[in-house]
Amino acid sequence: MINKEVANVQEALKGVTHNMVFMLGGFGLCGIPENAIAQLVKLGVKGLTCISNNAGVDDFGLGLLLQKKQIKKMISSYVGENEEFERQMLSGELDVELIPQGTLAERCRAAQAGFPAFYTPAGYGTEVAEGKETREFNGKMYVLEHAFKADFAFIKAWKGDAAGNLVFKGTARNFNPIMCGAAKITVAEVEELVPLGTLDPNQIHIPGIFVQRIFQGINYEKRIEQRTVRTKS
Amino acid sequence: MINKEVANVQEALKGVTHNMVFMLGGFGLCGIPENAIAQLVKLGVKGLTCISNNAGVDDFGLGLLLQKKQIKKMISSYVGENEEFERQMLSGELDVELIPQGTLAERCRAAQAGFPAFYTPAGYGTEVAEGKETREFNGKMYVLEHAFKADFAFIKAWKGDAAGNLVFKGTARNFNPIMCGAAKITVAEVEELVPLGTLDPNQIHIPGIFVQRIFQGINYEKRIEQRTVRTKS
Amino acid sequence: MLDKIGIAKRLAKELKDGYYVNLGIGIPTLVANYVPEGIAVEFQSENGVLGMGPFPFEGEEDADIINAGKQTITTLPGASFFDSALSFSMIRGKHVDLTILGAMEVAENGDIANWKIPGKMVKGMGGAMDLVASAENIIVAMMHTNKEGESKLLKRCSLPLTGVGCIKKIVTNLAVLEVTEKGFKLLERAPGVSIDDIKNATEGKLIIEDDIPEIIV
Amino acid sequence: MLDKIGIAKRLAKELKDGYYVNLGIGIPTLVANYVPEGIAVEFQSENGVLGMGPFPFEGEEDADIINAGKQTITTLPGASFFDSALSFSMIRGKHVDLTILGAMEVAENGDIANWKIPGKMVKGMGGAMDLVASAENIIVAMMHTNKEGESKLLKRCSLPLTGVGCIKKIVTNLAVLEVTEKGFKLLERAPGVSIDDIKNATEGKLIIEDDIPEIIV
Repeated sequence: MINKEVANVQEALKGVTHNMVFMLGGFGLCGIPENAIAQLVKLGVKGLTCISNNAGVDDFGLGLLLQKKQIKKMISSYVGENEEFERQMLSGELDVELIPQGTLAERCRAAQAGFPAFYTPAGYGTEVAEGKETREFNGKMYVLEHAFKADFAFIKAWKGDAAGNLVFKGTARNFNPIMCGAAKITVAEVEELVPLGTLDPNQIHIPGIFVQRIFQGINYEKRIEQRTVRTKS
Repeated sequence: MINKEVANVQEALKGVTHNMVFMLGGFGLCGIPENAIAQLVKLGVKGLTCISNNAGVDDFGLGLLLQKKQIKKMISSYVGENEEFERQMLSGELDVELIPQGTLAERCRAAQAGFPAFYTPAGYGTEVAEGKETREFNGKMYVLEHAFKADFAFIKAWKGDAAGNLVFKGTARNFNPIMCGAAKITVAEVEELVPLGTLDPNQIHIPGIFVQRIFQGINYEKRIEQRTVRTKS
Repeated sequence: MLDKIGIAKRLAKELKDGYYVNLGIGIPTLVANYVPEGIAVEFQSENGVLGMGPFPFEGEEDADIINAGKQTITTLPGASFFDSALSFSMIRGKHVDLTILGAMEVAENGDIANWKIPGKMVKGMGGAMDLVASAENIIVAMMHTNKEGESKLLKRCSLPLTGVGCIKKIVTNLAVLEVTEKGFKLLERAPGVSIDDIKNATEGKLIIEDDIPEIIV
Repeated sequence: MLDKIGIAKRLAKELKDGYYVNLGIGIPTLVANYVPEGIAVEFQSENGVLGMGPFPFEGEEDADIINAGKQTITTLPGASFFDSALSFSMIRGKHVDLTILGAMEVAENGDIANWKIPGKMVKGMGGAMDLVASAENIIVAMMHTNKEGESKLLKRCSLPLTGVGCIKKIVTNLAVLEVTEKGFKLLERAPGVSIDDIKNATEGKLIIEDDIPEIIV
């Protein structure tokens, strides 16, 4: 077994510097790498490009990095929950590239899987396709999209082991598995680091080969963005 | 819940006719749809095109269809275990298209995922790339490959439920999950059809949306091709 | 005229037995509450869940189980969770049978705009561009006019597009319309709404053939 | 001269701590038996398993757990199973650190042929074309000459290619060679094998610089 375990978030983020490109898992605040984000704030690295489906809210998730103006560019599909984000974007402080969610997902997966480019129908005929190659297949138009390139991928998983194997829970899975191995270094934080051999080999969502560093995360807040409930009658 | 359960293999293969294109899961004899293959022999449909990583052995797997000369064309990556196959190929009775295993896998996945085409490095500079578009990305050459089109996909899973959710076991997983939803109709046979709600939603390998028909398979032989063992000392 | 609930109820009649359905944020989300008796449908949410159920009971909400609107949800027996790539495989691969989403503008050629107002509002397209570029069966649910009373059914969209020529049907507070090669074909009108009301609220070409029945919800 | 075991033992010295390794059928498979003490490696098989262990004990073989050679295997703690798409994501995405495979011919420019003899033998390429087109670190394990005594290290491959310019190193029964821009650079010679023996058995350009040490296995 190749051991990927590191002691803590400090060790896990070694090598992180200014002006890097990061991938961050999560959808909304669900399944975000809370420990890695907190450490990025502490490190104070600036000029960052962040590939993440959303940009957090004002005081949580990537919003924490936006507050400190550490992010130079966001590559996302939806950013509608963050006033500071909107302010920085409209004032021109923040560069924003909005791309369709499925394209965002597949550009991660292409990086993970060694595909340089693929054709997708999403965005054809819209400003998303401007300047991009388009092409017809079987009577339908498609846009050529390219694999992302990133320095670090920050992943949040439910369970993991020292071999780097990961299991996700519910919709906290989202972009996390497809960002694993899509950057030069993949750092996974887990709610529960379990002993080797505990995870069923048949039920591992991401094999450890895609993960370079794994650590036991701490103090998860797991904030709920839209608490919707029924009352028992 | 949308019910995909059918009573038996006869019902599951309704609509199968001559000259159709099939996808069949399995690697070697591991994870092959034994019930569907047996029924195809019974139905006597001919002129078939079969997309499958291997072609079985002389008296099992797709070899059973080859014996009866039901297959017109095989699309595979490796066919080295079948003498009747070799005879038919060399005599020109059987049309054979050999493609790299990773390309075979991704052409299935592209069909499942609605991608018309993708660029892969496999086969560049070889006869596999002859007549195909090639292209440079980041200083490396790639070949344009297209999604498969098939009428039926025949899938073998370990467990499944009436919603069509599937779980695979060990290396019997192989091509099975990525062929689900890659043909017009996906037929899954399972060793164990479990009650709805029994499978952990977190641990379903293929959601039922990719499966049109599911049935409880019978009489699995699960033949071992290369029995390699140690003796206890 | 229909209210949001009325629009949702009328949309629910578009559900057919065996449909996998993706519901957008807003009015479309309400459709899940009015599934006709006797048919089975499953709801997919593009953040990675199939087989969504109702909201959880108070105290039972789970931060790890949400829909694309970031709302806490539950799942029904037979549900599954998956990653974002497989989720869009379902959408792009045409495995989702029906998509219902909101819009800011729809044009008579089937174009839709619903993600950006240049200089004013830029929330992003989320999964909408994948949905409209992929699905065969897309219905828009929206008010017939905007807050300024201007028509949202236009000759040409003025806002940045989400997709081209992709909308087949529209259900508004005033009417049900089909997008045809000739323009918006009026199919049904809301209770208490006249043909003239609809004409006045529709900038794009409106096609009226035969009698136009009232929407039954 | 090395036998197959000797070739496997020499190849095992190419393994480094932390390597994920894909071993082809034949001699490469034997390498797993000679992993140097004190290093951790994991073996991937492209049919969908990472963390392969030894063959099962008699009676414990499982038809659902095989390697790419269709042999029954076991797995070690930390192993995982996955589908063929994810398996080739590992390979194509350069997550596998070392690939060792057999060959029928290797050319001095790094071309390899190992899947087809036109008119005679057509077994197919399996995963070999993906492996050689993707991996950065590919070693060929083979006999230096074929059954007819003809060199398998050629100026140009005569058989249909598996990949172009992709082979970096070759371990044969006679020698260890590096593929360089100038040709096959001799690195080591097998015990009891002279430089002349290697020259005679090598059709492609052979580069001999300095002293050539004997292979230690």
